[in-house]
Amino acid sequence: AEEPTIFELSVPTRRSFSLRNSEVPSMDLSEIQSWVREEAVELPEVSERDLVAHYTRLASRNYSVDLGAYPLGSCTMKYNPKFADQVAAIDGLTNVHPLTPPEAIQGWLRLLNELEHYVCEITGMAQATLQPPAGASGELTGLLIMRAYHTSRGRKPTKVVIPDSAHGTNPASVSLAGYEAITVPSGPDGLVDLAKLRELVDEDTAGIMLTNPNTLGLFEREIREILDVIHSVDGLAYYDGANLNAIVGVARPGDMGFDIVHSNLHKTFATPHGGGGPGAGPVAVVEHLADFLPGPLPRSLDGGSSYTWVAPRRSIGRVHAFYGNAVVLARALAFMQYLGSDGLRTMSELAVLNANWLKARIADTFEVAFQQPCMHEFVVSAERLKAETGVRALDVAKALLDAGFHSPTVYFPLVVHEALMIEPTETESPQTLEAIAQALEEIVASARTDAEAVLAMPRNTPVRRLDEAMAARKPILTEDQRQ
Amino acid sequence: AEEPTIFELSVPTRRSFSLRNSEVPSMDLSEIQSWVREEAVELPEVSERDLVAHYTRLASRNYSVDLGAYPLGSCTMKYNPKFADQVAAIDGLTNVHPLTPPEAIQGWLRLLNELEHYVCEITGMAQATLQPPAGASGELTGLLIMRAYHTSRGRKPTKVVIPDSAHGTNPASVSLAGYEAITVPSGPDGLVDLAKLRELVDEDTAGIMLTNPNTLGLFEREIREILDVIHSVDGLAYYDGANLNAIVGVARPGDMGFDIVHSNLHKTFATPHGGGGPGAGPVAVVEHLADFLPGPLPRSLDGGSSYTWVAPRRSIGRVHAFYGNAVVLARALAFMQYLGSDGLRTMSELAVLNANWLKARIADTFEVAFQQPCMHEFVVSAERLKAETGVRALDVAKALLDAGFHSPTVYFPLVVHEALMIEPTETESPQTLEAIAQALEEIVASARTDAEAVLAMPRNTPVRRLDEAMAARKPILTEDQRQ
Amino acid sequence: MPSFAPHTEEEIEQMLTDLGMSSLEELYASIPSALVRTEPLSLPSDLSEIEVLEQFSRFGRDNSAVRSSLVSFAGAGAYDHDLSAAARHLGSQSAFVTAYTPYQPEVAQGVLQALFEFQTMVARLFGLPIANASLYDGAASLVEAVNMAVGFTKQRRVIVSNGVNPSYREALATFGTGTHLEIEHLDLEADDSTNFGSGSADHAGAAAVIVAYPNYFGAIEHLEEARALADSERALLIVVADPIALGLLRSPGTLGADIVVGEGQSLGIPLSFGGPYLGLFAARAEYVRLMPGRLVGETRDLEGRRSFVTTLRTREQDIRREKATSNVCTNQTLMAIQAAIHMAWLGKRGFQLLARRNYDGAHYLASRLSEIGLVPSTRNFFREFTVRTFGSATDLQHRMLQHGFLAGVVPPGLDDRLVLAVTEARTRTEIDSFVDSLAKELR
Amino acid sequence: MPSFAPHTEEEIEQMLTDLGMSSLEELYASIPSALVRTEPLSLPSDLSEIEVLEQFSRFGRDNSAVRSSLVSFAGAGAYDHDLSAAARHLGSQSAFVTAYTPYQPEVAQGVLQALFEFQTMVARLFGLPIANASLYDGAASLVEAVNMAVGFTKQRRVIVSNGVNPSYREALATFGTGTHLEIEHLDLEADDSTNFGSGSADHAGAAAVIVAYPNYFGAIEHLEEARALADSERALLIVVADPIALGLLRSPGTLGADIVVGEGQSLGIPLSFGGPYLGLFAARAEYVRLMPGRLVGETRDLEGRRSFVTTLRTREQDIRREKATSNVCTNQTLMAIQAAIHMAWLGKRGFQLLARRNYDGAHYLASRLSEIGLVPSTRNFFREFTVRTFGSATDLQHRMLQHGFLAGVVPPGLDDRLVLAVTEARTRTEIDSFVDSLAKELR
Repeated sequence: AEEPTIFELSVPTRRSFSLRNSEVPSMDLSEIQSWVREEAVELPEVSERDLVAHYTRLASRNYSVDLGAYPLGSCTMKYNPKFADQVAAIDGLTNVHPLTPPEAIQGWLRLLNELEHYVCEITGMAQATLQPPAGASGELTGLLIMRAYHTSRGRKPTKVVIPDSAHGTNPASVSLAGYEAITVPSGPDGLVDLAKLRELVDEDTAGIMLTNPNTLGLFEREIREILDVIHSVDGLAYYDGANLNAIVGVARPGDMGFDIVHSNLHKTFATPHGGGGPGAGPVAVVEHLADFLPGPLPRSLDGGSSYTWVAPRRSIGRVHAFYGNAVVLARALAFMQYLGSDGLRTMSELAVLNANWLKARIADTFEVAFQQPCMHEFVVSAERLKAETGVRALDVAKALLDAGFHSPTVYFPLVVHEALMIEPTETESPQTLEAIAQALEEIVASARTDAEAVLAMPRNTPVRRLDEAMAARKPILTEDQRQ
Repeated sequence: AEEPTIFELSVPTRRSFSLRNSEVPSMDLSEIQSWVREEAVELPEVSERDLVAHYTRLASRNYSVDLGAYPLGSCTMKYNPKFADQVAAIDGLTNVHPLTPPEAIQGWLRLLNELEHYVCEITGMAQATLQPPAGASGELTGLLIMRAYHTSRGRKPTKVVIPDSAHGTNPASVSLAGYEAITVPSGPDGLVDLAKLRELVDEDTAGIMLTNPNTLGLFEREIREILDVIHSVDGLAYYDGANLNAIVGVARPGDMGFDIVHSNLHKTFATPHGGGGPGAGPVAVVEHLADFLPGPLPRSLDGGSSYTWVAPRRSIGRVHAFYGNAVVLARALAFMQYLGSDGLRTMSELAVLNANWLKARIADTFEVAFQQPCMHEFVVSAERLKAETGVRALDVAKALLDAGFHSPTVYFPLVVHEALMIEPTETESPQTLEAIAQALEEIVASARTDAEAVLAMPRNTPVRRLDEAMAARKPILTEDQRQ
Repeated sequence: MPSFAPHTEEEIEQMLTDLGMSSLEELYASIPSALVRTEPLSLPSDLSEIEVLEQFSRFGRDNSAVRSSLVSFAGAGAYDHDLSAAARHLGSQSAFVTAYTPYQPEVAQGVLQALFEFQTMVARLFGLPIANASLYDGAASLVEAVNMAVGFTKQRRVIVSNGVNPSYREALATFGTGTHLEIEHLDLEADDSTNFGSGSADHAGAAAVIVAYPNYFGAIEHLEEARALADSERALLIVVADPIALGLLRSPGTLGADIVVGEGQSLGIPLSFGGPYLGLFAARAEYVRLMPGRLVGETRDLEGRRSFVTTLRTREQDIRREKATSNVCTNQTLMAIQAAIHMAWLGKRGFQLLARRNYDGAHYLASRLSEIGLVPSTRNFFREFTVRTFGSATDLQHRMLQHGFLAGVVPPGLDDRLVLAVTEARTRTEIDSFVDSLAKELR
Repeated sequence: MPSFAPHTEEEIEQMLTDLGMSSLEELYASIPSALVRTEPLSLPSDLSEIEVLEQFSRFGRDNSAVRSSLVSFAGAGAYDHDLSAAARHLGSQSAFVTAYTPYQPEVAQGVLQALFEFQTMVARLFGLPIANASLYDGAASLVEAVNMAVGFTKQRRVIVSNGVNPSYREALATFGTGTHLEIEHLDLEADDSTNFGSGSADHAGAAAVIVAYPNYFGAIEHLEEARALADSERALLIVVADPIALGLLRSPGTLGADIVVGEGQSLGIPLSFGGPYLGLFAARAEYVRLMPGRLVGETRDLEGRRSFVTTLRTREQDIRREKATSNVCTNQTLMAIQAAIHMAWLGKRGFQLLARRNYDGAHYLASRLSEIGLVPSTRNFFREFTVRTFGSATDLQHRMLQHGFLAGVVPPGLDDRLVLAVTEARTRTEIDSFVDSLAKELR
C-alpha cells in the first residue's frame, strides 16, 4: 500500500504541538507590521498519533544496516555499535551552545583535542581541523590549504592530478578549489600509470589527489614514487580517506608521503550514515601546513589542565559555521576509544580478510576485475552475464534486494564495465558472506534459466522498479509541484 | 523468510559482550568449589552486529500501536505519547536502588505521593497503594483488603459476586483470594440483573466485583442500587478499573459507592503495553479501608517538605518485592500532568464519542449486540455473517490484519455469540474510524462473493494462520524441546 | 482541546450530529445524572510536554541516590549492574514497546519469537526443561510457584527458609491468606545458611520446601539438603535463584529443584526504583499444564513456515476463569525481551565472566573488610554477604551516605547487620574508598 | 579480539586457509614492506563500552554550559529551542539512522518520502517552488547559493551585507578563494539594518546580493531594497533566512528572493555544540538544473504505485564529476528528516504560535533591558537584538556566567556589544532574573 504524504494526512486545526505555557506578555507587533505575514505557513496539521504512525510506517519501508548486510562498495556500511548512540545523547554534550566562552565548555574542547590526536596518529599527520562536515568538504578544505600553501610561496600552479578511478567528489572539489582536474589513467593492473604520471606532471601541477587503496580496492604499491613525482615540482599530495578502512594501524598516509589527509569518520569510524548524512571529514596535515588549517582549533596552553580556542596563523578561514558536526565527532572518538590501538588494526585486517574471501568465493560467478589481492573492497564485472543472458549489473543489484541484502555499488569505478563493487566490511560474519555469495550464485543461475524473472526483480520490496526517467523529465520535487 | 532463532545464529566463541576492565584481583574459588558448575550456561554466542540485526528483524515482524490502529476491545490500545519515554529514561529516576534510605530518594517519594493523589482524585477514593504491577494483581490485592476488612470485623463470608460478562481475571482473582465466585447473570439489556442479584446476595457475600462500564461497553445505570444490595449485607464493592477510560472526570467509582478500585495505568493512562507488560494496577480505597493497604506508603509528615515511608497499621502486607512498577507509575503521572484536569475528561469523552460513532457507522455491517448508547467500546456479532457465508468472527479478525489494522477482540464477552468487541480509543481520528469501517465492509462484501478468499486471510502478514493445535498437542516451549 | 486526541472542534460537531447529539455530555446520558460530575477534577490543568519533562527532571535531581553521585553496595534483590547499550536500544523499539499481548500471532512473530528465545534461555539457566514468558517479579514468581505446588500436591503447608528475601516471604504471607497457606520457617545457621533440620520434624507432608540460592544474606545454600527435606515431606523443592550466580554455580535444576524462580532484574534491566522488574519461572516438564503465565510454543503456519504462538492457553484466566492456574494476564514481556537480548549480548562466555567478576568483587570487598574487623558471616557467598556492624547499621548507613556511599541494605529487624553486594560495576578504587570511609566511621 | 568484528579465531584461520594464507599480515603483501607498520599505533588500548560512556559523561560534566545549569540568551545562528519528543523518537529510528543514501529506491522509500516532504516544507517556508534535500549547514548553503548564482550569471562579484552572520561571511571568503569570488560588503545603519546604498555605485553587474532576514544583529531587513539593488546589478537576490522568523514574517520568496538559504537547527535539532546542523536551500524553479545537493522527486513504480527517487542526478559529482553543480555527496539527511518531523509536529498553527512566543520573549527582554539603560539598536527585530555594553562585553559575559547566565554572543571584533536571543524556552522568571543580575553587574 502507498503511504499518504504527511500533507495528505493533514486536517485543518488538528495538532500535535505542545508548547510551554507562555508567561511572557504579548508584545506589540506594530513596529514590524509591514513584515508580518498574512497567512500562516502551510505546514501539515496532524495529531501526534498520526505523525508517529506515518514516520514509523515510513521507517518500515527502508532498508538499513541494522536489518542486514550492505555490501555497498566505497561506502563502508559497517555496523554502528549502539553505545555510541548513548554517547550522542549525553545531555552535557548535546545541550551546549557552540558560542559559549571556553571556560564553560572544557569538556568539549578536551574531547575535540583528543579526537584530533587520534586522527593525527592514525593518519601519520601533525595537526588537524575537525570542521569539515563530510568527505567532500574535507577534500575542498584540503585543496584550499594546498592553494594557500602555493600562494604563500608566491606560486600559482593550476592543475591537480586525479586518477581515472577516482570518486566524482575529487574532480568536483578540484574545480571548486579553482584548479583544473587532470586525469592520470590506470594501467592494466588497475594502478596509477607512473610513466603517464611523469608525463603529466610539471611546474603547473599543484598536487595530486589519491585514494589508497584506490576505488578498485587495490593498494598503489608505487605510492612513494608517485608522490616523489609530485613533490619534485613542489606539489602537495592529498590523501582521500574514503578507503582508510583498509589500512588503519597497518599503514599511514603520512608514512607514504602524503601532506594532507581527510578521513570520513562516518565510514571508517562507524558513525551512522543517517540515510545520507551527517558525516564528518576531518583534515589532517603535515606540520608545515598546520598554519593554514581552518580555525579555531581546540588547544591546551598549559599542558592539558585547561583548553581554549586558538586561531592558526595563516588560516584559510573557517569552512563550517561552527566546529563541524561535533556530535558525529564525539561518536567517532568513542568508537576509536572502544577499539583501542590493537582493535583498530584488527578492524582493518578483518575488513580486508572479508573482501578477499568473498572475492575468492564468487570468482567463478563473476569475472574478477583485477586478480591481485584486494584491500577492503573489490570489483567484479557482470559483462559475461550480460552478454549471455541480457542481465546487467543493475539487474543483479536489484535481484539481490529480493534476497534480503542491499545491492553492491554498480557501474563504478568507470574503468570496469558492468562493474559490481563489493565492500563487505569487517562487521559481517563468514556466514553472512557465504549467504551473499549463494544469493549471487542463485541470481546468476536464475538468469541463465529465466532471465525475464531476474529482470522483473525486485518483487518483495515495498515498491518495485521505479520510472526514473519520468521523475527527471518533469521533476515533481514538492507536494505543490504535483498536478 | 523465516528468521533463525538467536541460537541458530550462535557460533562458538563469537561474542557481543564488552565488560568493564577488571581491576579487582582474581579471588580464590576453593571455598565454593563444590558448587562451581563445570559447563557454562549455553547462552547464544553472536556478534553485536548479528544480535542487532536479529532483534531489529524480529521487531519488523510485529504490529504495534505506532504502526496503526489497534481497536482491540477491553485493551484500550491508545497511542502512548513519546515524551513519556523521555520521562522513563531520566537518569535520576532509573538509576536508583529501591532500598535507598528515604533521605536520598525524596524525588521518588514525592512523585509516588503525587500519583497517589491523582489516582484518588480520579477514582474518588481516599488512599491508594501503587504496588500492584498489573490489573490482575490489583484485583487480588483489593480482594485481600476485602478479606482483611471482614476478618477485622470477625466475619468470614465466602462468596464474591461477579457478572457473567466479567473478564476472566475477576473469577480467577476471587479464587486466589479464597472466595467462591458467584455469577450474576446479565439481563437482556446487557446489565446486571438487579433482581437476580438480590436473590444471590446474603450474609455469606463478601462483596461484588464490577466493571463499570461493563465489558459490553454499557454503563450499569442501577449501580447505586446494586451496591446498596451489597452494602446491606456489609459486603464491599470492588471496582475493576479496566474500563475507566470511559469515564475519567465524568463519573467516579467513589461517587457510585465503590469501596475499592483498581486502575490499569497501562490502559487509561497510556503507558505502553510492551507486548504484554509491564503494566501497573494501583488500588485505591475509601478511608475506612486505608489501614489495610499494602505498605509502605510514601507520606509527608511535615506538610510536604520531606517524605518518608509509612506502614499502614493493619496492612495486608506487601504485594510486590518493592513498590510496584515504579517507572510505569512515573509515565502514568507524566501523562496525567500532561492532560490536566480538563484534558483527562476530554480524553474520556472522545473515547466514548469514537466508540459510538464507529458503532453507528458499522451498524449495517454487523449486528450491534445492544442498542443503547455505549461507552468507550461496543460489541457486535458476526452471527448472521457466519450463518450466511461461513465466515466467523475470527475470520473477520484475521482479514482485518490484511487491511493493515489490528483485529478487534473476538468471542468475548461470552454473552454475545460471534462477538467482535471494538474499542477504538480516543487517539484514532475520524478518518481512521472511517477506514476501519470501510475495511470491515469490504471484508463482509468479500465474504458474500468469495468466502474462501476471506477464510484464507491474512495473506500479507509475516506468517499466515498458524497451527495452534499442533502447538498445544506436544508443546515445544524451548529450543531444546524441539526434535 | 488538548493535543492528545486528534479531533478538531469541527469534527466533534460533525460526529455528534451524525449521532443525533448536540453535546459531548449527551454521550453520558446513560449515566444517572447524580453520578455525572459537573465540577472538574480537582487536579492541576494541563502542562506542555516540556514542562512535564522538566518537572520529572526535578524529581530526578531530588534523588541524590543515582549512580553518578552515589557509589552503591546495595543489593538484596536489586543489583547495580552495567547495562548493555544494545539491549537498551533493541528493547526500546516501538514495535516491542507499543505492541499488545501477542493474541494475533500472524502480526506478532517478533514478540513471540523473542519470548520463545527468552524461555529457552531461562530454562537453560535454571537447568529445567521449560520456562514461562515471565511474571511480575521475583516475589510474584515465588507466590505462583507455591500456588502451583499447592495445586499439584493438594497440600497447604509450605516450608520456607529464613534465607529467602524477607520481601518475598512477606508477599507469600500476604497472598497466602487468600490461598490458606500454612507457612513454616526454617532458621539459619550462624553462617547464614539454612538449618534444614530446624522445622517441625514430623514430615507431615508439605506442598513445597523453599530455599534461596544464594540466599538473602549471601550464603550459597546446600541444595542437596533442601532436596532431602523436600523428599521427606513429599514436597516440591522450589528454589529462588539469582540468575547471575548461575554463571558460576551449578543450576538448581541439576541439583534437584522442581521449580526454580528468580528475579531477572540483573539481566540488563535498570534499577528503576524497584520496577518494572522481571519474574523468572522454570519447572519440570511434567508440570507444564499447571504453569502460571503465558507460554510461547513453536508451530507452523499454513505455508509450513516455522512460527510461534501462545499455547496451552486453557490454563489461563481468560479461558478457564476461576479454575485458571493463575490470575495473571499482563506480565513483563518487554522486560523479558530486554533480558533475553542482554543475555544474548553477554553470551555463554560473557555470562560466565560476568559472574566471575561479581564473585571476585564481592570477595575482594570481604577480604578488605575483614582487615578492618568486619568479617562476613560466611565464606560461601557469591556477590553478596553480611557483616555485623558495631552499633546501629541504619546509623552507619546514614553516615556513609554523607561520604557518597550506599552501604548496602539493613535487613528488616536486624539493625546490627549490613548486606553488601558488589557487582562488576564497582571498580577497585570504589571498593577501596568505601572500605577507607567505613574504617573512618567505625574508628 | 575486540568484540566489534564477529570473527572467531577459528574462522579467521579457516578463511586464511581458504585464501592460501597463513597470517593476517599476508593480506597486506601488496603494500611495500617499508610502509607496513610493525609498531602498534601510539594510542590507548581498548575500553569497554561502559568505560567509554563514563569517559564521555565526564566530558559532558566538564561542560558547565548545559541547559540545566546555565540559562542561555545566546543565538547568533544556533538557538536553544525546546525539542519535540516525537521528532527525537522518530528521527532516531534505526531504519533512518543506519541507512545509506537512497541509491536503491525500492528499499529506501522511507528516507525518500520523508525527504520529499521535507523539500515541500522548506519550499513553503521560504516561499519558493523548489528546495533540495539539505546541505551541511547554513554557511554551506550560502556558499552553494553563491556558486549557483555565479554559475547562472557568469559573474564573480558578490555583494554581501555586513548583517550576514560573520561566520558565514568568513566561510564564503574561504571558499571564495577557490572560486575567485570578488566580495564586496554593504555597511549597516545605526539601527543594524543594511545600507543598500553603501556599496560601490557603479552597478557593474554582480552574481548576487546577499542579505540576512532577520540579520545577525537581529534587525529585520528591508528585502524590497535588497531586491532593488539586485535588479540594478542584474544579480540574483540570495536571502539567508531564519526559518523560525518565517512563522511571523513574510517569506523571502514572496518578497523577491531568487534563492533562500538558512540554518535549520532551530527546527528541532539540538544545539550539539554546533553540529550536526542542517543547511536549507530553496530556489526559483528555473534554477532546478543548477541546484546543488540531492533532489527527491515523485514518480511511479512498475505497478503504478506512487514512489520517490533521487532525481536530476546528472547535476551531481558522481556522474558529472568536475562539471558538477557542487561537490556535495554526503548531506544532512537525518537532520532533514528530523526537522521535517518537528515541523509537522509544530504544524501550521504551532509554528505560528512558536514564532510569536519568540517575538514576545525577545521584545519583553528588550523592554526590560531598556529600563536598565541597555537599549536595543533597533525595534524591528524578531527574537534577537543587539545592545551596547558599557565596557568590554566579553568581561560582562564572563561575569554573567558566574550568575548562571550565558549573556548572548559577543560579535567578532565588536567587544562593546552583545547579541541576545530569546526563545520560547526562556521563561519570564528566567528573563527577569537575567535582567536583575545584569543590572547588578552594570551598577
